[in-house]
Amino acid sequence: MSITYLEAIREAQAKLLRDDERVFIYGQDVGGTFGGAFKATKGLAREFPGRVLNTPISEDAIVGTAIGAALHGMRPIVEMQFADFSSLALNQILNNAGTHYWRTNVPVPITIRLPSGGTKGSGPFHSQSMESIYAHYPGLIVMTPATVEDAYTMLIEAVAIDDPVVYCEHKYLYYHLKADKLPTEGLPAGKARIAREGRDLTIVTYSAMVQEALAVAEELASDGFEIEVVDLRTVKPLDTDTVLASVARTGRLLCVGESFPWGGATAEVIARVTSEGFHLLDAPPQRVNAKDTPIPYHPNLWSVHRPNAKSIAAKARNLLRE
Amino acid sequence: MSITYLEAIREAQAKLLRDDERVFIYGQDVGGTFGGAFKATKGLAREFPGRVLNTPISEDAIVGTAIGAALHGMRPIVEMQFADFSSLALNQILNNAGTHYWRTNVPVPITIRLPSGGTKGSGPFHSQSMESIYAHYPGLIVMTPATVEDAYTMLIEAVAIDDPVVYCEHKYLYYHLKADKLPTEGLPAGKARIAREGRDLTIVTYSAMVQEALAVAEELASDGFEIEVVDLRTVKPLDTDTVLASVARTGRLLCVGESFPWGGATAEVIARVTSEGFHLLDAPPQRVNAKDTPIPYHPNLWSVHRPNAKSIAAKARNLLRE
Amino acid sequence: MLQTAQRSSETIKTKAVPHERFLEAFRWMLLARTFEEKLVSLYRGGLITGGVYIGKGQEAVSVACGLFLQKGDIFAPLIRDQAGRSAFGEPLVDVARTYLGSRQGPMRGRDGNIHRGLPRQGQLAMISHLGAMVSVTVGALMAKRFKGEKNFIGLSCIGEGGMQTGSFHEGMNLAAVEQVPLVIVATNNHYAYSTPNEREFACAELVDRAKGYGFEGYNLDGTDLSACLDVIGSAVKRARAGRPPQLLVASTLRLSGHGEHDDASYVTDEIKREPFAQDCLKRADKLIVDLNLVDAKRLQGWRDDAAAQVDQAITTAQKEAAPDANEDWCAISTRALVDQAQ
Amino acid sequence: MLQTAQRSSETIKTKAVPHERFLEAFRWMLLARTFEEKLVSLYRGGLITGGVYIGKGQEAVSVACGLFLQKGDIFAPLIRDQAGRSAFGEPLVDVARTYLGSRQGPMRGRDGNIHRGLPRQGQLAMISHLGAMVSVTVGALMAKRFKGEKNFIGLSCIGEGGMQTGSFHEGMNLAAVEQVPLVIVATNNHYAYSTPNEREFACAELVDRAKGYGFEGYNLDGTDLSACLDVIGSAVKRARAGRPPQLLVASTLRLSGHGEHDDASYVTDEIKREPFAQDCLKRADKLIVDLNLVDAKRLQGWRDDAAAQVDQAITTAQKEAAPDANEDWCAISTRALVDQAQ
Ligand SMILES: Cc1ncc(C[n+]2csc(CCOP(=O)(O)OP(=O)(O)O)c2C)c(N)n1
Ligand SMILES: Cc1ncc(C[n+]2csc(CCOP(=O)(O)OP(=O)(O)O)c2C)c(N)n1
Ligand SMILES: [Mg+2]
Ligand SMILES: [Mg+2]
Repeated sequence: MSITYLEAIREAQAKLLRDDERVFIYGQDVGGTFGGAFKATKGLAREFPGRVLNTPISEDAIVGTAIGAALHGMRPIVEMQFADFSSLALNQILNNAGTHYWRTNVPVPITIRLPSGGTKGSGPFHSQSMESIYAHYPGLIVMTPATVEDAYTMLIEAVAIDDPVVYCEHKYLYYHLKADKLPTEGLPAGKARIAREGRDLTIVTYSAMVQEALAVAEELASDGFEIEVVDLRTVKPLDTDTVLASVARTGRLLCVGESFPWGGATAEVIARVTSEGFHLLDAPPQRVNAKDTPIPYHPNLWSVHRPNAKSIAAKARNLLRE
Repeated sequence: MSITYLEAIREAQAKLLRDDERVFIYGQDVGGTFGGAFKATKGLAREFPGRVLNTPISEDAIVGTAIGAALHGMRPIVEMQFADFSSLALNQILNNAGTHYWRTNVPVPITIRLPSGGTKGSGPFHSQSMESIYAHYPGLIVMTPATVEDAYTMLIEAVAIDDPVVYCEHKYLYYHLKADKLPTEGLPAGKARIAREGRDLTIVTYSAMVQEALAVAEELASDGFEIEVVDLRTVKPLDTDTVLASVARTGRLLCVGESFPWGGATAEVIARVTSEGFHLLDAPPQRVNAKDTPIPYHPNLWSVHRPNAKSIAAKARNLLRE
Repeated sequence: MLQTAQRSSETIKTKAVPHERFLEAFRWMLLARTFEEKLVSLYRGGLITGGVYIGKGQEAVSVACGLFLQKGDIFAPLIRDQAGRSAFGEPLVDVARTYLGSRQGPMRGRDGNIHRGLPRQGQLAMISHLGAMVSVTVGALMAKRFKGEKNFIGLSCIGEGGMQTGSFHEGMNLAAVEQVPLVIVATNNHYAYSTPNEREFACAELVDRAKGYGFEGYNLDGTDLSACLDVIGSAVKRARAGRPPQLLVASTLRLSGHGEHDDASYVTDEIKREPFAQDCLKRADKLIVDLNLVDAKRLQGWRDDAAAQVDQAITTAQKEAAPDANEDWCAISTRALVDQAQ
Repeated sequence: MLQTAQRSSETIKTKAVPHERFLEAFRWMLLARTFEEKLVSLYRGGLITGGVYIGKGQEAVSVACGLFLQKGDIFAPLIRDQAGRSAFGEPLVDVARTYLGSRQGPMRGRDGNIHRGLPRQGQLAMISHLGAMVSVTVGALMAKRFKGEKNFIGLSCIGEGGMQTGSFHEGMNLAAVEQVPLVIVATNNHYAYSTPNEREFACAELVDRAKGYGFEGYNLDGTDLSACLDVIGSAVKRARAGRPPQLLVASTLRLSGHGEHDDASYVTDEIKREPFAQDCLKRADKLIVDLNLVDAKRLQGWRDDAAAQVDQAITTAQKEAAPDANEDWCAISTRALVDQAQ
């Protein structure tokens, strides 16, 4: 048997619906015989009648409704059709869900699934990675699973957590990434994972870029370099300890993220490492991000816009030379 | 004569309306005899009939309308009643205004004024600093004036610029900050300013925190330290050159911002300095930001939540000791 | 099912509203007015930080919102709903605590003035962004249905200004799609802050929007307590009986500034002479006197009682400690996850 | 002014629409259908990257949207508006270029498929976020009024799904407040992607929303070209004449998947038998034949011409170069400001 990243997300939701009657799924096209634009909820509406519900095209109200339901005992999972459309629910996410516990002492256990990141030909409005926006504001946990196993266990954990979780699943991994079977347990949220050990350079990354980083590590291994790859898993909370420990071993830091270059996860990691572990570094920390333009439609442009094994490897080689 | 930061904003708009018939002002309560929640447009509706227009409570449509008007030859200035409410216009700002030029080759010359930042007793929804959200996405210029003079010249420049400008004016400075007269010219957008020269430590900051940084510099001067204060003026584009040149002189970097701690302008500055000017640093770069919770209502809490001269000075002293 | 009707009820002599209910409502209104007058004087004296937003002129609508709700119902009050909040069960001392920033208040000094709530008791804590609480109410009602609860309804308040937000539209539409037992009480007080109706909407009647969503819609005179009790009470009954969601649009004038920092000099004299500019409390008071429902002494007793309650609430809250800045500054409840690095 | 009316026009024999207009519209529909069939086959053959979204079954509504607009007007087409875009003047080769990512297209490979526009010529470039383009249209009309232009109108398209967005509500309301000459053409094709009307809204008639905004509202049969020309043409005329904004709601069925990746297996057989499921192009074609408006040979000539135009557009675009990744990657026009550090 082999299971994809997308199937893991579907299986996690099936399990959640099965095990916890407080769970329901809410979003555009998630229900009926259709099961979502990416089929992440395929079959669930039939298996769990009345608990997988289609909504109007009303992102703000979808999240508002989930908040209200969560306040009164439910554990809603919201699917945004694309992460990009969550810009319209952002106010409810940041200002309502994100502030509620701190203001009232009553937590808001909602999980918002954001199909994120670029795929070929998807263009400016179906390719965005928004984790840095959500992580900037207080009150939210922001997950960015990079493996089939994490996609599964982290979604289950997201629903268990009493706080609002923004779960950024990467569309590029949906079909590309496969595992033999689903795990029974995983690392907890807030813990980074050493995806590959090394001692010459640390690449800190998350989501689809973990695969690119691993490819770079493989490539550079043939040149005799041992690259350590840290998969952040959750960009907020961010596991500074694991990152620092890795940099302590390698002395070199390269941060890679698929979102836009100004601010965001890669800047945050560098700011933390340099302020808390400055003397661990033998060379200037470096970043690779997407370019500072909207995400292009044409594959020629897109393949250059997003970081990839080639651009990451180039940066890594430079850094190893310093 | 003496003129406040708020009056400078009003005067800039009066001048713009006078000099350029393409300019109009659009927003909640900006018109009539009222002239805006903060009176930034006081008297303008009478002086410029039909060009200072009240709107319904419809942030998304307000910005959408401004975009449409800009595409057809106007130079709209949008006033958000508070920056915090721009979360509801964020989709139009990021995905419509921010992408339009790159997609179509037709620029969108709108200026969006965001009354930003904390003041006593304003609480979670009337205190936010959103520059880091807008700067993260491509296609926008994000201004954060810290002086009366900049408030004036930068607003005039914002309207002249063909691209969308998010102009973050700080509410705390509205009445607190005064100048003798209005300047006839200023530094261009994208250029940082050395607000005070020094050679022991560089504080990089912007908006209301410039005043706090200057107070810290003054305070530490009596202990014999010379603090250089860099006012970024625009957080995007960000003037890395001026920052690096300052760090080259002082060897020490402290970044201060009023927005939330994860990501954002302070992380971006540190990431740039450490990746491009690592060897200029004699000590780990440090940050002071607001705390990672919503912005509290009670003055006791608020005064601790936001960075201030005391917390900045403490961090600066530590850094000078390293 | 979709008709839009105009109801009016000139006096309580219509028998639609029993005297007891009317008098009970009147006392809540009195309490709210007395309390808010006190808040205003504290604010003027510099004893309240931040803003003070009062419901003067809107107490009749508001009280009717709170009065017909029961334990198990969901109430989403807004800026001008002191009367309704009290009638629904919010302790006055909690309001005082919120305005004065006591650490013992429900918001513990973290949030102030109108942004308070008791979500566990069904009173939602509004965020400032208008329109946002409608869908939250819908979600709470869905949760109750999921859990098999019975006989609950939700009531969400809005101003005519807030009706123009996208969030309000989406929430209202979703309520109809989900067929939850929701009553939306909109108060058209003719201004959103300084902006008059002409710059807010261009339809002849806001209540005409009901039909376009599948709501039942009714207008009401917000200055007439008896009408408010009748129309809002009936809508609550219909919602409980499983009818479609209800939209009520009350007409009033805000008899204060937008907040106490605002002198409302933009309110025209012309509008102040409109019927909807009447003071609902004075009208109710006059009716009580005219119909001799309660004698002067008892009425005075009620006033004294309101003043005493207000004094006690304020005095209690004023004695309480302010929040301690040495807290752990953690915005999530799952503390084990908190990022130690920040 | 606020009445909501039902119009129907069974055949062009009503004389409301002259033959020439009908035939002209038919040819645009034919061109759109032919072109989109070609796109579909290119997509199936793997020659188009990304999505293909077609307007099959909606050409009659769409063409009527484009046909009555003039130079100086503003058109905000949406997903299914190939016919209207062409009728308004969008060169077919530009569409081909956009789908094929030619660097010579208006979007230069940066954006694809339906997200194209020619803003300088009055055809707005939609973003995906539904509802967002209504207020942009309002703003463009305000600009024209500010500049003293005359005799312009704007027409903004939307699906019934997009009508539920907050953005749409705000845009529509603002149009009424600003009293701009706007026509909104909503097409209820009974699905938003896979979601049927029951989960989208709960009102009896979407057109009933018109009144609640101060729009004039009309229903129309989107499968009847003659009705589309009549009702949309009349609304455009009213808008030009200074009447309040117009909301038209057309009834159709999407005769394709949401996009070509979608087999639309969720569309029920029952719904496929509804009158609104008729193919507007076939209906128009049949009318032409039945009334013998054009002889078979001429009709075939039109078909051949459409095929030739499509071939030429595609062939031209296919020969053109792809965008060059060595561009300067700058999202703002004020290049002097560009941050050199990134
Ligand atoms: C989305 C949003 N934009 C702006 C504001 C700022 N604001 C607070 S109250 C108010 C006016 C509200 O008017 P209305 O809804 O009619 O209520 P009223 O104050 O008249 O009771 C405004 C504009 C807000 N709270 N929310
Ligand atoms: C705000 C928003 N949310 C989600 C989407 C994703 N999406 C694209 S088209 C579509 C369905 C649109 O339905 P409708 O408006 O009825 O137009 P139709 O496709 O039926 O022509 C959805 C949900 C979107 N484009 N915008
Ligand atoms: Mg009002
Ligand atoms: Mg549709």
